[in-house]
Amino acid sequence: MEAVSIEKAPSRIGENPEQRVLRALAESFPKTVSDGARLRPGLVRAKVDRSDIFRVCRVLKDNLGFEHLTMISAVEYDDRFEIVYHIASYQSKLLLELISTTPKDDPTVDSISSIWGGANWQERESYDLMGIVFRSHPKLERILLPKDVLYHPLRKDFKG
Amino acid sequence: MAEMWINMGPQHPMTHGLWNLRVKVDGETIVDAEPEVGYLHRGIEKICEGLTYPQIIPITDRLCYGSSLTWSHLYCQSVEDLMGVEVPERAEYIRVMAIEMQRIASHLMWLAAYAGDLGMSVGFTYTMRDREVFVDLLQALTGSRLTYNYPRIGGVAHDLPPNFDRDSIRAVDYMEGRLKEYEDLFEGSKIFMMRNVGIGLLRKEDALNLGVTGPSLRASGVSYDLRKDMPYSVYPEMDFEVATLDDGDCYARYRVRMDEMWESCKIVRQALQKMPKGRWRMVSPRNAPAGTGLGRVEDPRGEAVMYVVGDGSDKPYRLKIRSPIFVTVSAAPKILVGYKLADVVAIMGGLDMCIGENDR
Amino acid sequence: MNLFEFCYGILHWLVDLVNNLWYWLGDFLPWYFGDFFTAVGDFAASDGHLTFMTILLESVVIIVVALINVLNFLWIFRKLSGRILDFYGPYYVGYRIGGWLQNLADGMKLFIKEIIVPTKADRLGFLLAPVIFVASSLVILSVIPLSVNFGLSTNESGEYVSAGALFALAAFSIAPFAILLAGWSSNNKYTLIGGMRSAAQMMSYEIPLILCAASVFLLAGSFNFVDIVDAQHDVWFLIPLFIGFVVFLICLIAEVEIIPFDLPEAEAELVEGWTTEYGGMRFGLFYMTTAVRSYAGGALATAFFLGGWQGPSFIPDEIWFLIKAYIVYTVFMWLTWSVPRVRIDQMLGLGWKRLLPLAMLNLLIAAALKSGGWF
Amino acid sequence: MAERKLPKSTGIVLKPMKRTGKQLLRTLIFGKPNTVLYPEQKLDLPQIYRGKQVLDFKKCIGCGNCVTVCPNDCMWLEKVDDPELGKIERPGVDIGRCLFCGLCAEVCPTVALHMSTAYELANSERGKLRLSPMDIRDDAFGSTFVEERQKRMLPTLDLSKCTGCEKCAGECPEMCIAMMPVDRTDRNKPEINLAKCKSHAKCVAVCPEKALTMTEVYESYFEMPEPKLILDNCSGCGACARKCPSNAIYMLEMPGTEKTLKGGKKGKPKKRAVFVFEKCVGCGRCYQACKFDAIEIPGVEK
Repeated sequence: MEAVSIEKAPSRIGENPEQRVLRALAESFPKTVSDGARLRPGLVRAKVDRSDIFRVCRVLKDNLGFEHLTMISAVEYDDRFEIVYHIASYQSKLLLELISTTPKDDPTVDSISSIWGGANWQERESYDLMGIVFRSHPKLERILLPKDVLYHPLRKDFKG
Repeated sequence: MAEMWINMGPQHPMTHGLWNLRVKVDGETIVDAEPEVGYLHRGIEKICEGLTYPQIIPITDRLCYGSSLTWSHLYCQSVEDLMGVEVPERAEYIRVMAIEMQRIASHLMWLAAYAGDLGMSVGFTYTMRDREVFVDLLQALTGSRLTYNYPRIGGVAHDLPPNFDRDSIRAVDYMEGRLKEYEDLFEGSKIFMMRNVGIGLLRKEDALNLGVTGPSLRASGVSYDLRKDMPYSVYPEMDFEVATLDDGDCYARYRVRMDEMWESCKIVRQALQKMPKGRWRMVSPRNAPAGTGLGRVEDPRGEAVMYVVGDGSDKPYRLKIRSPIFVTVSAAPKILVGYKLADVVAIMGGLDMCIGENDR
Repeated sequence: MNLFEFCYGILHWLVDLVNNLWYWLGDFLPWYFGDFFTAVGDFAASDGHLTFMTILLESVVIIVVALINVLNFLWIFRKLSGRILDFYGPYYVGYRIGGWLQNLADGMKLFIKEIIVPTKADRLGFLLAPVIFVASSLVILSVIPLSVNFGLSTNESGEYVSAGALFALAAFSIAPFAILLAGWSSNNKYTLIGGMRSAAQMMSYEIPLILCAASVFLLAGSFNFVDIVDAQHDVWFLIPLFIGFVVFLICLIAEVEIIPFDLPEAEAELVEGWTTEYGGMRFGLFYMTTAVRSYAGGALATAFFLGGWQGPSFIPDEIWFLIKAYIVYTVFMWLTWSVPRVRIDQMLGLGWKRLLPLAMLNLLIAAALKSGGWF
Repeated sequence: MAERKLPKSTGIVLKPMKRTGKQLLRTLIFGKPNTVLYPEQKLDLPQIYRGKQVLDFKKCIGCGNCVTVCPNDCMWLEKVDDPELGKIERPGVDIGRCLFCGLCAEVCPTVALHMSTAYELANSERGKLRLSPMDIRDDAFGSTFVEERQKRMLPTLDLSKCTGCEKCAGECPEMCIAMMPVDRTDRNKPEINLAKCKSHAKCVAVCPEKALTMTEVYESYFEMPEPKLILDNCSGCGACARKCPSNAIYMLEMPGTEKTLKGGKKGKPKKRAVFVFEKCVGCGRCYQACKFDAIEIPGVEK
C-alpha cells in the first residue's frame, strides 16, 4: 500500500499507536480537535469541530493511513446533533471515532464522499433518516424512503 | 446501437430480495448502472428505540435471513460493551462455534444462490441440502431454524444439547468431504470458469475507497479480517488463516468464500475442543448507563458494526447499524460497467446481496 | 403390414360401412338426389381420396404416438432432474406408475387458466407465435419413422418421403422466427432480448448442425430416413463420424434451448426470456414443445448416427429406436443438470470458432470416406 | 499481481458430470433422495424447538411477565373461570403475530409457560389464530420437558404468620437471615439473602408458626424491577396485595395511627403495604393497581 501509514508518523518512545494518532491530530489541528481519548485498545475517540471535518478527514486518509470509512451515524440529542464517523486503519489496526456536533437548527456538515467513496450512500442515509445536510455531496437524495416523504423518521419528534 | 435502460428488479430472479438495479445497456453491454434500494425498509433502528434491551434480540435476527445469528451476536456484543457485562468464557466459545456454523451455512446459501444465478440447478440443490446439516445443528442448539434468537446479553440462551459435540464433528467432517465435491462441481467445469475468471474486476484501490468489506475486499488483495486483525470474543485463541486472493474477479470472490468455509470448519473443531465447563449465562442488567457501546464483527458479508447509545433507561436511545452490503452495493456501478448483461447476475451474485440487512 | 396398409385398411372398411348407409339413404330420394349421393359415395371410395385420407391419418397416428413419447420425455425430464438434484420428482399423481400422470395434471391445470394478452402487446403476433412454434415442431415428428413399417409413406410399398431428413431439418429451423415474433410482439425488454438472443443462437448453430447432417447424407447417399438407416447396417455412422456426432449433439442442445445453452430463456437475467409474458396453456405449449423438439432431436441423432432402429431382433424395431432416442435424451439431461449457463458472446464464439471448423472437418472426413469407397 | 494457478478443468464438463452421475446412481438405484416427504415423514425436532406456547395452569401465577416481555405485543392476560382454580388470570397468545422468540417462556418465573414442538399452526381464519388461555392449556406438558434453568429450594416467608421471633435468624448456618424492623410498625421482618442461601432448611424447621416454607424457585436471568413504596402516599387500601400474583405484599397495621371515633373509642389502625422481595417476580401489577401513586417501579409504565 502506498498510503503513508501511521507507522511513519514521527513517534516518541513508549507511545502506542492510539496515542500517536491522537497526538498527530492534535498537532495538526490544535484548535478544532479536542477531547482525544483511548477508549480501549484499538479504539480512539476525538471530537472535531464541524467546520474542519473535511480537512481532518483528508489528513487522516492521506497522512495517517486511515483508508477505510466504516460508518457514519447521526445521533439526535436534546440540544444538538452528533455525527459520528468511525474510521478504520487497516495497517495499524485502529478504529477512530470522530464526533462532530451541529446545532439543532442548522444540521449541516461538509460531505466527505470525495475522500472516501464509501461515504456516499452512508451520508445519503443520514440525510434520509435524520435530516443531516451534507454540503457538496454529489447526489444528496433520499435513499431508503420514497422521494416524496416529508419527514425524517429517526428524529425523536417523529412518532410512528 | 441504441441504448436502453433495463430494470432488473424489484421483482426479478437476480435480486435475491427486493431491490432494483437499473442498468443501461448498449446491446448486451452495460454502459451505466444505478442500484435503488429501500423496498424492504422496515425502520428497525426506529423500532429498536421503542423496545427494551432483551426484546431487541429477536428483532436483530430479522436483519438478515442468511446469517441472523451473527447479527444478534453483534447486538449483544455492543450492548455488553455499553453495559460493561462480563460474558462467561463458555458462552464465548459457544458463540464462536455457533457463529462459524452460521458462517458456513450463510456461505452455502450464497453458493446456492450463486449457482442458481449461473443457471446451475445442481449447485443450488446440493448446497442447500448440505446447509440443512448445519441448520439442523443450529436448531438443536438454539431451538429455531432461521431466526435463532440465541445470544443473550451476558451469555447465550441455552447450553449445548446432549451429543452436540459428536454431531458437530460429524457434520464438519461431512462438510469437508462435500467441499471437495463442490470444487469438482464448480471449478471442474469449464463453463463455470468461463463465467467467472476475469469477470467483475474490482481493483484494490477501488475496493478500499468504496468501503467494500468482507470476502469481496479480501478477494481484491487486502488481507483484513476483523476476526484476526481486531479480534473480539475468543478469536485470539483460535488458529486459522485469512483467505486472501489478489485478483478481484468473481472467481476470486468465490474462492475466498470456499476457503473461508474450510477455515470455519477448523474453528468449529477448535472451539469444541477448547470449550471450558461452567456457566453459559449471566444475569443481564435491566438498564444501561448513559454512554455509547460499539460492536464490530466480521459478518459473512463483511464488516458489521452496531453503535448503541444508552441514556440510563431500559431502552436504547439510538441504535445505528452498519450493514456491509449497503456499502458494497454502492460500489456496484463501478464493478458492473463494461460487462455483459449476463455478467450482472454473476457479479451481483458474487457480492452476496442480503436485502434484509441492506434496507434495515 | 406397414402403417400405410394398416391405415388404408381401416379407412377402406370405414368408407364401405358409411357408403352402405349412404346408398341406402339415396334409394329413398328422387333420382337427381340419388345420383348426387352415388357420385359422392363413389368419390369417397375412390383410390385417390382414400390415399389422401390415409396419409392424413398416418400423420395423425404418428404424431399421437410421438406425443405419448413426449409425455414420457417430460416424465423422464422431471424424474431424472429430480434424481440428479437429489429430490423425488413427480411422485403423488400416478403414484403406482412413478408419477407419470403429473404432466397430464399440469396440462389440465394450465388449460383452465386464463389467457392474458398484455395491453401494449402486438396482439396478432402474440397469439400467432405459439401456433407457428408448435406447428413447426409437430411437423418434424410426422416425417421421422420409427421403423421401416412405421412411418409416413405415400403408397403401399412403404416408400417414404424421399427428402424426409431434409424436411425435418428445415422444419427444425422455423422456430427462431416464431421465437423472435413472440419476443418482439410481447412488447417487453426481456422478451425482446430473449428473442434476439434466440435468433442469433439458432442461426449460428444451424450451420454446423446441417453440415454434420450433410456428412451423413453424403455417406448414405440419400435424404430418406430408411436409406440412411439402411446404410448403417454394417457400421453406425457414430464411428466414422465421431466428431460430427459430438458437434451434432452440442448443436442440438443449442437448438432445443436447454442448459447450458438456454440463453433465450436465461432465467437469472431475463426472468423467463421470450416466454415471460405468456401464461396458461400458451406457456404450457411452449413447455411441451421444448420436449417435442428434444424428442425430435433425439430421434434425428438416433437415425443419423446411432443406427436408427437396428438392433438384435428380440426387441421390436420401434422400441429399439425409442430406446436409443431416450438414451440420447438422458445424456442431454445429465449434461443439463451438471453445468451452468454460458454467456451469449461465449456461446456464439463457440459456435462460429469451434463447432463450424469441426463440422467442416467432419464433412471432409465423410467426403474422404465416400471417395475412398468405404461407403 | 502474481500469476495464479487456475485449477485445471480437464474434460470441460466431465468432472461435474461424474459427480452428478454418482448422485444419480445413489438416488436411483442404491438409495433414496434426500427429500423428506413432508406430510408422511417429519423431521425430528429438538426438545427446545420453539413452536406453539403451552401453559401449565397450575404452575402459572398470572403475573403477566410474559405479556410485558413480548416484543410484538401478541400476548394478553385474560380472565378465566376455572372450576378447579377459581377466578384466575392467564395469558393468551396471538399466534398470527407471534415471533416465536421464546422470551415469554424464558422470563416465566414459575416455569409454567413452555414452547412446545407443535408447528402446524396454520388456519384459514385469522380469528382462530388468537389462542385463548384454554387453547394453550396443557398441564401435563411440563413433566415431559427437561427444564434447563436451575431449580433451588428456598425458604419463603408468609408474613401474616410471622411473629418476628428471630429464631430463624439465629439458626441459619450461613448467616443469611437478618431481622429488619419495618417502618412505622412494631414488627420485625426476616430478610433472607437468597444469593447466600444454601437450602439447609433449618430456618423452616425451627419456625414455630410455620411461617417459612421451602418452595421451588427457578433462577432468572432477567433483572426484574423492584417496587418501591412511598409510605406517605400509602392509604392502606390493600389493592396491591390483592393484585399481587405471588402474594408478596402483606398489609401490616401501623400502631398509633388509630383515629378516635365519636364515642371516644379508637378505630382500626391504618395499614401499610410490606413487600417480601424474595417472592416478588417484578411484574409491576402492584404499581398498576395503586391509585395513590404510592408504589413506583422504574421502567414500568402504567
